[in-house]
Amino acid sequence: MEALYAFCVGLLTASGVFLVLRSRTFPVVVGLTLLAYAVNLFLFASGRLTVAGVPVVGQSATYADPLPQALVLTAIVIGFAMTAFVVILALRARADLGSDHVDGREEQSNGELN
Amino acid sequence: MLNWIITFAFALLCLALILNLWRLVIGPDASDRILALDTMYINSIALLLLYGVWQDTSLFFEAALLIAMLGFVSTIAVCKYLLRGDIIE
Amino acid sequence: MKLLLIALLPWLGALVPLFSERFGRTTCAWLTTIGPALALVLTLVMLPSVFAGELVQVRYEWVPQLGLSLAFRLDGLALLFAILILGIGLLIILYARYYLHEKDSMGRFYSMLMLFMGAMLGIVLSDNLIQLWMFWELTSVSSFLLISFWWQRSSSRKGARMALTVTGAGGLALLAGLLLIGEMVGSYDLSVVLESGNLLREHEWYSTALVLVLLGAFTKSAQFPFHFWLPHAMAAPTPVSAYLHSATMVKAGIFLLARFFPVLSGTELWVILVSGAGLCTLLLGAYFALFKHDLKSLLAYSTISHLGLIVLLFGLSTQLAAIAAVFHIINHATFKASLFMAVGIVDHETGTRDMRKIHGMFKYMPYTAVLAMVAALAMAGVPLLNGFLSKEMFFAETLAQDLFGAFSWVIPVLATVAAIFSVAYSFRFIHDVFFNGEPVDLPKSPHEPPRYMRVPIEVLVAICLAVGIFPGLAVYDILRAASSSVLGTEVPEFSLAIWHGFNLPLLMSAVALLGGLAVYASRAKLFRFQARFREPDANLIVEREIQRFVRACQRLTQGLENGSLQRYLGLLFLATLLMMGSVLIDLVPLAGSREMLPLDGVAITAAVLLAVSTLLTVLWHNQRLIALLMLSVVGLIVSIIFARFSAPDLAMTQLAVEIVTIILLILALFFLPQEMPRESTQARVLRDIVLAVLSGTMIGGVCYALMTRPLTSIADYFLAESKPGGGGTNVVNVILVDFRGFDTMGEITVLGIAALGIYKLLMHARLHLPTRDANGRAWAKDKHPPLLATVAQSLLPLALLVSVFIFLRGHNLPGGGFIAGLVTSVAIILQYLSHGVEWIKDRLKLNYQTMIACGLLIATLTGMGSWLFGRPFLTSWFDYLNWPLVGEFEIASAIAFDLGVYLTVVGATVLILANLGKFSTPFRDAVPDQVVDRPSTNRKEAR
Amino acid sequence: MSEILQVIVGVFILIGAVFALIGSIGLIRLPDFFTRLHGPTKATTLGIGAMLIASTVHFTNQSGSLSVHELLITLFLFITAPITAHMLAKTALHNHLDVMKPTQGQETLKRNRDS
Amino acid sequence: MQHGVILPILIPLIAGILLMLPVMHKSVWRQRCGSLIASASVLMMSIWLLMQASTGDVTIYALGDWQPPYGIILVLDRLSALMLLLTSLLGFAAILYACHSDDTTGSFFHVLMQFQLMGINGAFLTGDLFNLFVFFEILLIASYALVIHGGGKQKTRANVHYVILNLVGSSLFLFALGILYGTLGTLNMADMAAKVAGVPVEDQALVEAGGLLLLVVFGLKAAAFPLYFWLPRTYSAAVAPVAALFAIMTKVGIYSILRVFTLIFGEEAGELKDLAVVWLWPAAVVTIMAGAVGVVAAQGMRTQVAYLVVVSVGTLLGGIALNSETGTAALLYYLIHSTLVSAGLFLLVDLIARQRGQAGDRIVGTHPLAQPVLLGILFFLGAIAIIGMPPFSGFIGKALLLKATPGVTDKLWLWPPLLLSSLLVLIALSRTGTTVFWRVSKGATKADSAEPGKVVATLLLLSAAPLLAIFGGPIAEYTTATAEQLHSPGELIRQILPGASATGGLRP
Amino acid sequence: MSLFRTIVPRPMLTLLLWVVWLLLNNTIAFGHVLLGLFLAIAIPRLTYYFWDPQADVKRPLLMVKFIAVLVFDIIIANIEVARRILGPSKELRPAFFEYPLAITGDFPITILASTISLTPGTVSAQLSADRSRLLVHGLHVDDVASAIEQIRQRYEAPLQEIFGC
Ligand code: NA
Ligand code: NA
Repeated sequence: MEALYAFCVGLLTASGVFLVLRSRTFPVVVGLTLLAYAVNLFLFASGRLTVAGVPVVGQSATYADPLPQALVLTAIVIGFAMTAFVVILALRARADLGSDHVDGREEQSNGELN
Repeated sequence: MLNWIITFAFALLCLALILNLWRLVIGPDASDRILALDTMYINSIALLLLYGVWQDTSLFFEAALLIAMLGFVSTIAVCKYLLRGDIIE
Repeated sequence: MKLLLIALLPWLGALVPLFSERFGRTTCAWLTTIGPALALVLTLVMLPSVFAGELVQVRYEWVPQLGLSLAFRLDGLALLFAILILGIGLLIILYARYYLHEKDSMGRFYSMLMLFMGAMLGIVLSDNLIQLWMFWELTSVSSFLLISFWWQRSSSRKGARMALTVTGAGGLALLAGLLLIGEMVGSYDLSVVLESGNLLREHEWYSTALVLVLLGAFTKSAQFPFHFWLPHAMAAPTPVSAYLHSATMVKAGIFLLARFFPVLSGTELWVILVSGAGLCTLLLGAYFALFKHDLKSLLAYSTISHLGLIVLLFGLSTQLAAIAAVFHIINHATFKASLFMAVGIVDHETGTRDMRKIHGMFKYMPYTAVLAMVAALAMAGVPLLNGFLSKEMFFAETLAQDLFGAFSWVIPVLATVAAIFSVAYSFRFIHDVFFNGEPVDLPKSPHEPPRYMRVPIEVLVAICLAVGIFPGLAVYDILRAASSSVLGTEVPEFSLAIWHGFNLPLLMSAVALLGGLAVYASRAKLFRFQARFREPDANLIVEREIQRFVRACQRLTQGLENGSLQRYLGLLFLATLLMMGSVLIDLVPLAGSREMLPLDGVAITAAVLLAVSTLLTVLWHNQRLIALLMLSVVGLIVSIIFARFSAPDLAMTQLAVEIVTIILLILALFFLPQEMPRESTQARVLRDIVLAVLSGTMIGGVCYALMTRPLTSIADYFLAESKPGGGGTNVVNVILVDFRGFDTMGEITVLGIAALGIYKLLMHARLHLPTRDANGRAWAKDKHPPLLATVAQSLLPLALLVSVFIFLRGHNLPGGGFIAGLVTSVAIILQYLSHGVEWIKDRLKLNYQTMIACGLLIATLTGMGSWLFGRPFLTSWFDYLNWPLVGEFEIASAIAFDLGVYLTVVGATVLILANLGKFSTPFRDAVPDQVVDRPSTNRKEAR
Repeated sequence: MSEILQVIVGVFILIGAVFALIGSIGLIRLPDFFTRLHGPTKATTLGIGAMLIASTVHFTNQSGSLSVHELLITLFLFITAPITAHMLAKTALHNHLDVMKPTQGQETLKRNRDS
Repeated sequence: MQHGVILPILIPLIAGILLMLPVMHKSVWRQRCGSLIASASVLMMSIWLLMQASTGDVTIYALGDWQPPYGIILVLDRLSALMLLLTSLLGFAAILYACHSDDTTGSFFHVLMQFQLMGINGAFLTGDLFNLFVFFEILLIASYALVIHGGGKQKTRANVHYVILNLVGSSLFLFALGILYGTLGTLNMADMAAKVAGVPVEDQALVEAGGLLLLVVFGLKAAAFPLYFWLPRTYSAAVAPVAALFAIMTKVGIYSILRVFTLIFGEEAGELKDLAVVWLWPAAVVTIMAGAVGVVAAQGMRTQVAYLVVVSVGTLLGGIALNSETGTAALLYYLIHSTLVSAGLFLLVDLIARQRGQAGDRIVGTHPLAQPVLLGILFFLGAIAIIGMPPFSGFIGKALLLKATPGVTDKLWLWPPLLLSSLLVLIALSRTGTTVFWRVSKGATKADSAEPGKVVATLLLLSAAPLLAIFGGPIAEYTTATAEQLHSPGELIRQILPGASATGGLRP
Repeated sequence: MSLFRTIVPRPMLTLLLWVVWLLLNNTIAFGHVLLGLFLAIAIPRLTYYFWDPQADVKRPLLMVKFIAVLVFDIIIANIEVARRILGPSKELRPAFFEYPLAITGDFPITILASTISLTPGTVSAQLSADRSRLLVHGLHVDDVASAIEQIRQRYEAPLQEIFGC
């Protein structure tokens, strides 16, 4: 199970990284979201995986580590705030700069600048 | 016995989810995909409920409730986008 | 104490002219002299004790960690220089009173001059290496200001910059050198350093330190190959040139050589470097001086040449050579300063400094002419003048040295050659300016200058004569005192007689005199010869080189930061990969010893769903809506994963946030371009894939490694304390509102700020409003489908009820303020979706901004409430009440805190989404359907 | 007693899962969007319903007191599922999606398509 | 005053909240008063805290009364007190400056400013690594909003890069947190430090990876090569008071590196000691040189000052790389100097640009300024200080750093870039100064004089240059004591966790 | 009565919320009964303005019956649809038809439309702008007229009675 989980985290990371490296704001935002998923799963896994151990006192015999859960919760909320900001910023950039390119310009005819 | 049934039910639900994904992938139209996604949400509710029964815990009930109550909002939003572009006007 | 006063007086004096300028030029000048005059008097008062061999010191700690103290010493060398600086400085002040034009700001000039004087005095009096360096740099800075006194002139600015650059560079090298010396010695006190000659010379860092110190000295004293800045510093007013570029600042480098002579000299390296540079400079300066038509340039090159002479003497490293060097310092300062001042008078009176125009001045200003000629003869080394004496000593020392074995004779020969040119340009100066017919096209008709303008020259020329005729009487004592500091030992016997009998040095002098006359006589041929070489203008060259350098820097900067985010991100990932990879190589074996969970079908299915939808999100990222749908699947699966691994709170939060995020992205989609952008180049895609795969592999690997290793964490404490200490059974929630409530406070603050920021972003933003959908079809007309509207209405109360439910149970079971807040928000957003902004505005009088503020305030006040009980911020409190019929229930401060969270989440979420919806709507109705995408009109956020 | 309840739970779980699957099969099998729309919106509501009954029975049995909050999920699904279908149908109409050949009332459809 | 430690966080928070309320928000006057009062009181508070910390005592404030390592704690030691004072000084000056016009060119200026200060102060105070992340996010989100204050294409363009890079940075931070929690099982930095040495050999690589990932994150905030590219555009685009406050933002990165790599991976870290040094050296050297080249290349004064910030970051990194008490003491002195002076320069450049009409901050000749003497003297002072020439603070800072460089190898690393960069900056700034102040056309100025409040704010910051030099002794003494405190993490660990042995044993 | 109406503007809603609260908490403990009542009264008042004037349930008992019929029909519809789904798709005879609405008011229309969507093989696709016709898609319709009639009989008529419109 752990290997599968790690594979998913890795895949999400890779996909996030790839999309973040695109040149338009929308895929970048999507990439950041994927990266955030990867981060959350990763942080969550730092408390190890536990099945049937919801950390509610009195509900089971063994408990999952509650601390990473709380951390991920905080991370999700902060991530949401940040995503919201960057999305609106992308709109603003498009409005101000007339392009949704992350550099605020249209690419030159022979492809992008490196 | 119940465990066997639950395992079997899990298998059916997984199959259902895979089929949903299949429709989501092949489309052909955005509407089909939205429908597939919506179905996926509903199948997830079933999955969560089944999981609760299996684990003997009702702690996942609220999660299922949340999907039932809110899951359709994003579907509506996408539909509205396709219809009107601006979803809050 | 007196010493401190001497050092500080010029600094205090710098303020005087600023305030006294308004009282008139003469008053200003006189008042300005008070400081230096007082300092000079104080210095002279200490003369006897210094002659007696006493060392006056004063020291205050300043920055002990740096080894920097405010420390001054007055030994013979310092005394000599202090007298030169103060004495000539006073004369310059007097001279400048008449030299400066009405329009020139006298206060500014004097003030800067005093600053410079203070800095220069600081150098020579310093008893601390760092402090010495500090004053050293201050001379560079203040001379920059003085050179650029006429800042309107391009040449002034350029000359000043060049001087600053060259001397500044040297200064940095000097700093390094001094720090090295300090470190070698273990102290930055000059007194200690001067005791440590052997230690220094034998240290492995000796050569490095020496080179660095010499770089400082050579740049400052315009030694080859750093001489080029000096002629361009002549853009300064002549008093400045007379002071800085003959008597004082350029001597700072010389002073440095003298200062460190006892501890650094005597080694082979010293001899080669110092005498080499000195010799080159001596020849070069003397040769070029002859060909300068500009009076000040001639003097500038002559200065370079004489400085070279002094440096060469120090380079010879013998005791007598050092004494000769000190002697020539005095002599050069006097005759060169007076020459500069004389030239200043000529310039002042004729309006030009071109020797091809100025002729026959003897007729117009005979008195000045005599003074100038005496000084020039001193420069040429004519007997009965001071220049002759030190030059004789110089010749003697060149003969005495034995540096190059069989080729040692080269040095005296070259010295003679230099002297020949020295005589030649001195004669040229005398002959061209004061005789040689009538002047040509002068802008002004010349006459004698004001009386007091000549006084400084008279004083200096008198000294030239006095020293030249009665050397023993005039300078022996001070020379002896100064030399003793330079040598650091007993001063050997030396004689300052005019007549040493017929000897080789005298012959060399004679050869020089006659040769000089001969050279001058054949000057026409020489000038023609020299004219064949285009003379490089250092100003232009340096300026051009600097321009080229600036352009190169610009290219480099642009090359580094091409404004491409993709590159910056790529570098970020690359750096991460490199740094983490470098240590993760050692991570063997990857898997740890922890027992793993068994795999099952549901997990595999979830993984397949996740993998496929993730990959398709990537693959179809240009089909934006579809990518979004795929992203939703990923979010859904992630929340199911959370549920699976015992985190219902997370599952719910993830779900709710997911929905809000998708709504947000769909909102955004409308305003983003719908056309598909060009694909990236294949190379770029390949690069990104490599980066992505490596990143994914690494993070996945680390994740796996972590999960398979056992962990001892602080979690047990939370599980144990949750109920008794936090009053709740849902440990995650108790962590959020209690154990780590501070994090949560921060988190809702982030949310609140984000909402404000987004509001700011949207204000006055002119968003693009596409009038057709991606297929080119017009938008549907049905704004708010009635069925949807009705259902949304019905859901609102239900959703609120569920919110309350989730909110209240959060402390003990999955739920809590955050999720409840999101549920409420989604319900409100649904109203916006189905009814529109106007409809809501009429019905909901909520100010979301106030709501956020209230939420944050409640959370904060709850936290502060614990102060009343003398406990730290956010200390929780709970109790169980037992009411009849109702039964036992809990009240807890955490609930109040959670209420703050709830309000903030609702306020922020709705503010974000509703605003985005709201800002476009008024425009949209105004846009007729036919108008295609309007071009963006940018308006500032400013009102 | 609990054996019988277990059987009941099992049966309802099975019904739920089967209907959920059938709904999803419909999503794949049916030929055009409008027909596909029927599958999930109905089959899944029943699927979930059955699953909820199973859950109710199970937890009532477990805790000894009646567990009926599962009804709420049904309530919400009954409210939301039709509106989802409605909005999706509207979208399909707006986008002029093709309908399968034998569909009756094509004229009606054309009339109702969003211009 | 037992709650004094938390006030630098709470005062701006409450001020921000109150200013957000419509009743306060609608009146510019109330905004200004509230903002100024809040920042002035934080300033007072910081001075008091500095005095408290200067005794050498470490104050620990356990939030929620949950003792470390379980709860979040605030730690006031010499370093955090120093950073607090710097921040509040900067904040006060920036707000004072903004109160004359900049705060009305967009909404929520003062609110965001207060939140920004809260975030920065929190980052300096917290003793918990995850809490540090939270405060990072607070200061970042506030800065995202502040960058676009005033509007305009440049700001938007710069902000897109700034935000996206930092979002990725935040993700990396969380990865690092996950790794460190997953190996050490705790979040309190002192507790982490106590546990690091006891990490089993097979887990060491993981902990190292976590530490290095943190270095990347902090390097991004600090603007170290190759992660500084966002800085010049962002800082030069932001309005002056914001840019001035941002001068401390890079120092948050520096602070974090210093904190984490002296505490967690410090003297007590056993085999994991000195993890960062290998990477810090090249980063420092290249950052210094790239920054200096940027200073030379800059065509606008704002950009030039922004690159000066880059240079100072490189210099500070070099100081950290020295990894010694004297090195740290020197870098702290330099940090105080460079923060205040570069912030002052941002304000000054704005004053200058406003008097140059069309030319703005571009380094070209134009008509004369309205206040050439005042601004000229201030520029001269600031330039000399930042170049590192005497007699102002810069030379003491640089000389301290040079002096703190021990062996030949370290000297070879640090001396050439430090000295060379000084020379390049000297060349560049002398050109800028002579061009801006001296290459002016004849004729009268077309601009008004600067508002006195703005001048006072600028003076407040730039006066640091002479004052830091005059009082160099006591200040260096303080930074030396701070460095001592930092380099004996065992002390701190024992104070925070009285039960822990600093050799890595786990508590019962 | 008017005081009651002031406190409880929508009795049916209040009742519904009260029941939902108790369902949510899975309890009939007195404390929750009380709290639920409070919320059931408070929330409608809070959201009062969000309700456009709507037809209210006039005949609650009939409503109960209607729901029972509906649940039954849903079960049947599901089996029916399941059969069609699993059967050969060639035999499908889908149809679009317009259902002429007799019922008025947005809320009743919504209930009707939802009912149609939930029951045998029909989905409400579009409501005409004048709210007089409802476009319905049937999965398998043999006879359009009888389908319309069935809707009218089984759902619309009872709803008209319930809401009195
Ligand atoms: Na939280
Ligand atoms: Na809108």
